[in-house]
Amino acid sequence: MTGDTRPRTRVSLTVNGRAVEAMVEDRFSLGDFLRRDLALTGTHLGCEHGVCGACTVLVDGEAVRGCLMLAVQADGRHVTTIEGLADADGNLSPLQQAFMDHHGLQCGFCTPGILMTLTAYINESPDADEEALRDALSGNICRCTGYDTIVQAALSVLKPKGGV
Amino acid sequence: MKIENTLTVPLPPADALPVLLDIPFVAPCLPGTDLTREVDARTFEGKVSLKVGPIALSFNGTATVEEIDPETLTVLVSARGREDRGRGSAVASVVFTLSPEGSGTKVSVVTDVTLAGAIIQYARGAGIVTRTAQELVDQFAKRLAARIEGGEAPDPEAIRVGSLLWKSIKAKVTGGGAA
Amino acid sequence: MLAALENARPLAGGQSLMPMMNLRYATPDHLVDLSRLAELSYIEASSPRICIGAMTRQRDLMADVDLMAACPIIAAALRHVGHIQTRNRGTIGGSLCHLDPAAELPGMMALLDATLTAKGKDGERTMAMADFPLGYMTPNLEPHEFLTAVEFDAPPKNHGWAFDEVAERTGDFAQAGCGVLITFNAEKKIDQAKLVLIGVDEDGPRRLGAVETMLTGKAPGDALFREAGAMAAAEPMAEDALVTQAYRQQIAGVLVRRCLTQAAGRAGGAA
Amino acid sequence: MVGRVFFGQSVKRLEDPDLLRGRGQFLDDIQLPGMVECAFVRSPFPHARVGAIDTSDARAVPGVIGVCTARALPDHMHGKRILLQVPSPAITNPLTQEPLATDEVCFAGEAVAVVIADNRHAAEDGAERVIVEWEPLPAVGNVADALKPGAAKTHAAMADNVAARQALGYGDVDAAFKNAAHVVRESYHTHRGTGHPMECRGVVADWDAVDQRFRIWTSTQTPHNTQRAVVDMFNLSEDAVRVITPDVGGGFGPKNQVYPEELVIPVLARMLERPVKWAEDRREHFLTTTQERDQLWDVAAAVDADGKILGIKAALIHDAGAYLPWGAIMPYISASTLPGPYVIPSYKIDATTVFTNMISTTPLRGAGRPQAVFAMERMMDAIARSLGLDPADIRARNLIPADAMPYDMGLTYRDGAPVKYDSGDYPEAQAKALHRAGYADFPARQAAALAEGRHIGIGIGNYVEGTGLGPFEGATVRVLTNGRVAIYTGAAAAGQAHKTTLAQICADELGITPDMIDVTVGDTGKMARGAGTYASRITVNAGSSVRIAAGGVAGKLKALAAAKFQVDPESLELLDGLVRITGTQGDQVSFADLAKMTSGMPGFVLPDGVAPDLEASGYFTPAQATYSNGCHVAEVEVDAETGRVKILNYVVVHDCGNLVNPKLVDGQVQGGVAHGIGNAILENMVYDADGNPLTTTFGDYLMPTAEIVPDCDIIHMQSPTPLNPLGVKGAGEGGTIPAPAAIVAAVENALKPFNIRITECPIRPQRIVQLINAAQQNT
Repeated sequence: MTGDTRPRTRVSLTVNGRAVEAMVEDRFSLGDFLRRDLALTGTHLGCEHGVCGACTVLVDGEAVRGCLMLAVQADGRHVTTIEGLADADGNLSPLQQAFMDHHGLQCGFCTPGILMTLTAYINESPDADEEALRDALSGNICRCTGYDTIVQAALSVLKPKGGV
Repeated sequence: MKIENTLTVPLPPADALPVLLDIPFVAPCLPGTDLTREVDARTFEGKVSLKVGPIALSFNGTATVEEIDPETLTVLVSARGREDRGRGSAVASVVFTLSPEGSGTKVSVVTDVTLAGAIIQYARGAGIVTRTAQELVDQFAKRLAARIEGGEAPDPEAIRVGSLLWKSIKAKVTGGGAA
Repeated sequence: MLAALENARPLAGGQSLMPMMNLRYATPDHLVDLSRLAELSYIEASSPRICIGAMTRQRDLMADVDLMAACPIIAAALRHVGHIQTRNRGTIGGSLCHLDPAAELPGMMALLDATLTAKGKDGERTMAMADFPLGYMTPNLEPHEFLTAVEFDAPPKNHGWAFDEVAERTGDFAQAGCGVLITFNAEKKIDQAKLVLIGVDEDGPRRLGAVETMLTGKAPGDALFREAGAMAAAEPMAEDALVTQAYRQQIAGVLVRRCLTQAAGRAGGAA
Repeated sequence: MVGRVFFGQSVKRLEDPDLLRGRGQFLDDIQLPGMVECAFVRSPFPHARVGAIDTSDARAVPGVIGVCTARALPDHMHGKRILLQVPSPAITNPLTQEPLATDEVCFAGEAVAVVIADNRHAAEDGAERVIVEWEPLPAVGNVADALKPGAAKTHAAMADNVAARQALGYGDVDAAFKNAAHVVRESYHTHRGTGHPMECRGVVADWDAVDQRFRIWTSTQTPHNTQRAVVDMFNLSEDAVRVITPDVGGGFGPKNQVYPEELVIPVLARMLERPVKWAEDRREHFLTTTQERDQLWDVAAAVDADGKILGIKAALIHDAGAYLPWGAIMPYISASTLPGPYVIPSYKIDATTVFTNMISTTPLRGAGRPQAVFAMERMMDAIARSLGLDPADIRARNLIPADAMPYDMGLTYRDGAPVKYDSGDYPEAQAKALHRAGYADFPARQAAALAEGRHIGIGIGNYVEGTGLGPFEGATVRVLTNGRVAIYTGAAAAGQAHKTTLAQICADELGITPDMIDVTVGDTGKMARGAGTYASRITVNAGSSVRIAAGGVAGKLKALAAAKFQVDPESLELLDGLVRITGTQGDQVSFADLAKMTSGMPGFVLPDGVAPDLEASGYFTPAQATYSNGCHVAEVEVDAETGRVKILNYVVVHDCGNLVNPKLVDGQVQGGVAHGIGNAILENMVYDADGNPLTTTFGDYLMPTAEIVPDCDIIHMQSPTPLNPLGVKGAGEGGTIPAPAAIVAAVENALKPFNIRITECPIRPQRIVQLINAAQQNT
């Protein structure tokens, strides 16, 4: 192999509360960067054309597709991934716990993206009803569950009394 | 995909036939075409560049005069190309059939294009790919007729198929009205 | 920078270009990231002339209270644009320049007779939305140019509006979509009707001028709106591997009728 | 806590704590030192001859390490094809794929070369620059064309496109048709779709040059099949090939195949002497992962004056795609599933399997059954229509009564045993479903809706499903010296929560909680033999084998403790990791201590008749398949102007025998219905007439999303099977199987005023509008 000419750029950002500085290949998506350079493999790539939602992460608290954003565009941003949802002691977030209680997952591949989508959505719309939740979930595909247990898990967190 | 066109040229068939066999003369009439190498008298290498919306495609390949039948005044040209970045392949056969029309010649051009690969594995784009191919062949026929008539070389630049289509659609909508 | 680079493309929110790059359909050598141009992200919707920066995100358009009050159809259309995750990144300028035949925002700009401002190496120029699409996903922009802003007159205060589309799932590309703005005069006749179809023409949104003319001055009603739907359904429409022209024509006609009915119901001074 | 039982409880899943934290280990998460990555060069043409391949440009791409073509593979691989998984005498042309195509490619996406680079991005750059001289050949792009005279040939060297012929039947069909009061005939067409697990396929291989053995990680449902195929391709001993499944992000059938990449990646690892990874992307998945469901049916029913079926005659053309990796099983299953829950006195079916220039078809959730159930249930509706009877009534008249169980249908199943329904109450299942769906007052609701201009409809789908297929599955249960219990089984998991289910079964045998059990699934290094996860067979087979193995370990624990305490083993009980004398606070010994003693502790002497190590293995070999059944009732609303369908209500009555974990079964059913909804109204893998795939993104191939799939109302009936010690039947596919039939029937029923007939699925809005328009033009 002679002279590697693949362009790289220095980025500095915060990932799950930790400052990260790295040289990243310009063409890497944020998802590529998280998985390949930071070994945060909880963010999954399911289609890489922006439909399945498995790669959803939070950028400055908002849900975005990890496959449709370049890593260099995350420079200076705060990124949260599935690895950052549980607290420092490893306790599951209420939403994660609700997924466990309701069997909100089967194979678990789409689950990180769904948890990130719902985490942001519930934060922004704590009064959402089931129809709104299903609409918010329309950008995440799950092939295993048929969605019902996912919706029930999310509703249990939304409802003041049903929450965990 | 079969695309049929006719053009008329102001030469009798016997004179029109050699013109069609002159690939360096004919090829540039296909918009975006650039001949790069003459392999032999009947085989040429070249490049066809075009743009379908945001997608710039560039096919490298060869064109060969396969058959000339002076009896039936038929010429068969085959062409095949591969998109530079492997996004597709194209294989085309073009049959020119000449027949006298008045003092000139009517040339029927039947182009059979087989496209394969990523460029056509996209259902929503199927309409535009068909339209683009049709438009390219239509343009080819028009430019060839013009070249034979006027002699000047056509604009070699890769066309933006979209802009050509815009005009044709506008004409269709304003002129044609409701279908 | 765009002018200096070979095969360069501006990247706005990336929600349309990135999938094409990931699928290796689009292969630019350079991307110029516009998302850092904070000055291109703004919404001025409190005056009769609404101005929106090209890098304003779809999310922000949906959330803007003034825009919602002045021109609610935009938020209604945006509900059909992709999903939360893409609207969080996707911009109005990016959607306009990508010019997908089924895209809602180009349709809205066509409906609102917006004026677009582009900036390039020779400075700024403006153009009507009607002159912006040159053909299939081909905006009227030179390689060195990018959009900076769109502006349009807020529809009259008592206007009626409706947007609807047919897609098999939420967020899918519309097989056809329709937007309607309508106002009535003192006699409760249609003062002005504007209609746009999306997803039916490969070259961009299609305004239904003849239908608009036909409607003007008439009293609203089911028969009239059926006639409008039939006119729309008679237009030539695109066909692809999955959706035939005939189906597009049928659903476009249905959407026109339904949207006119809904818009008329919402308009002040309606019959 | 005595008497605590986990079997039958909805315990939380053991899989979840890692998966919820992003700590799953899926294939693409594996990183080995020095690992390189791959991209394949794939045919753009559905059918072509492969000419010269120029790799020079590709080799110059930054990051590219090498390029390999079929001719560059080791000699022993030349001319060799992938092992046929399910041979059968019915197969006339048992053709499987080459690891890399040498001379001819037969579907768009078939690989001819592979580029190795330091990352996937660079490998794809390289693949773009490999220049192949293709000579396109005529192609078969449609199952309907394959048998036409003068049809193109899928494989240039074959005389025709026939891959297999099968004929099944019993009774005197001709007499039945002669004596029939009514004969009803219809043709049906079901279209291709695929499984689309959210995780695509992938392979990592590592060659240990010191030990001369492979470690292969692959995202598969069937690691032992992969092992067999690798052993066959490389002429190795099984000990030299360890196949490991990491966490698998969904399977649904297509991951039970052995794919070319599972042979190419290992050979590259051996040639390069470094670990190699290939992770399929979604576009490749659309092109190269197997699909299913394209079938053409002609069905005729002979019916007596009372609406009782006298006989069925059917012909079936099944689309195999380009190759036969899994043999001709699906058409056989289709043919043997058609009669379903009904008394069919005579039956005759001819099934022809044909090659086409599209990716091969292999079992996909339901495996030939959704099509057969669609054909049979549509025929039931056609008979009802033709006789002027209610669709529920015509079914009730023909359902096998409960007291006829066990019921010998008269056919031989794919496992060679007779199709003998073991248990179930089919009439009761339908009655319960109709009751819950409010079927009796539906006509009133329908009329009321119609008065408002709304079109609502209801449809029924009954089915019987052979599950829990053999030949066997095995499990080893071992008590570890730290007191925890380990289960090893060859059965790979892909989201079904095998670990949880098997731990529940084991926990009850050993008197411990499931969280004390660690389950290792799908590792051929840990369990030498296995079949895999398909045919809804794991709870039946692996579950039963865990019960047997755990029982063996329990016996050993008691024997050891009995020797230690000098008591009768019968007087001992197992509780919370201890063996103790029943009912007393007396002597007790922990599992951990017993495990240490038996693990080779110097000075410890094993009691007579007790083998070393606290371990036992069990294999369960079922005598025949066990038959699950159910009834689905769908209620839909159709926008007759646009053709859009909304599912308003969905009732499932489901009988899979005893339930190990009801919530897990509900999840399988609900998820299965979602897949069935896709098959009914959304998912269609479209090819053009030449075999070019057109729907190759999730934007064009529509998967069901959260706003499409309703919350199913699931009712469990439990008819335990006598065929296994747990009384369980398979549950993984029943949600999918009757869904297209029920939903399409509901759509048709909703459009009753237009008098249309729907004989295909999926049925999409455009097609609904076309059918309505056509019907209106005819009137």
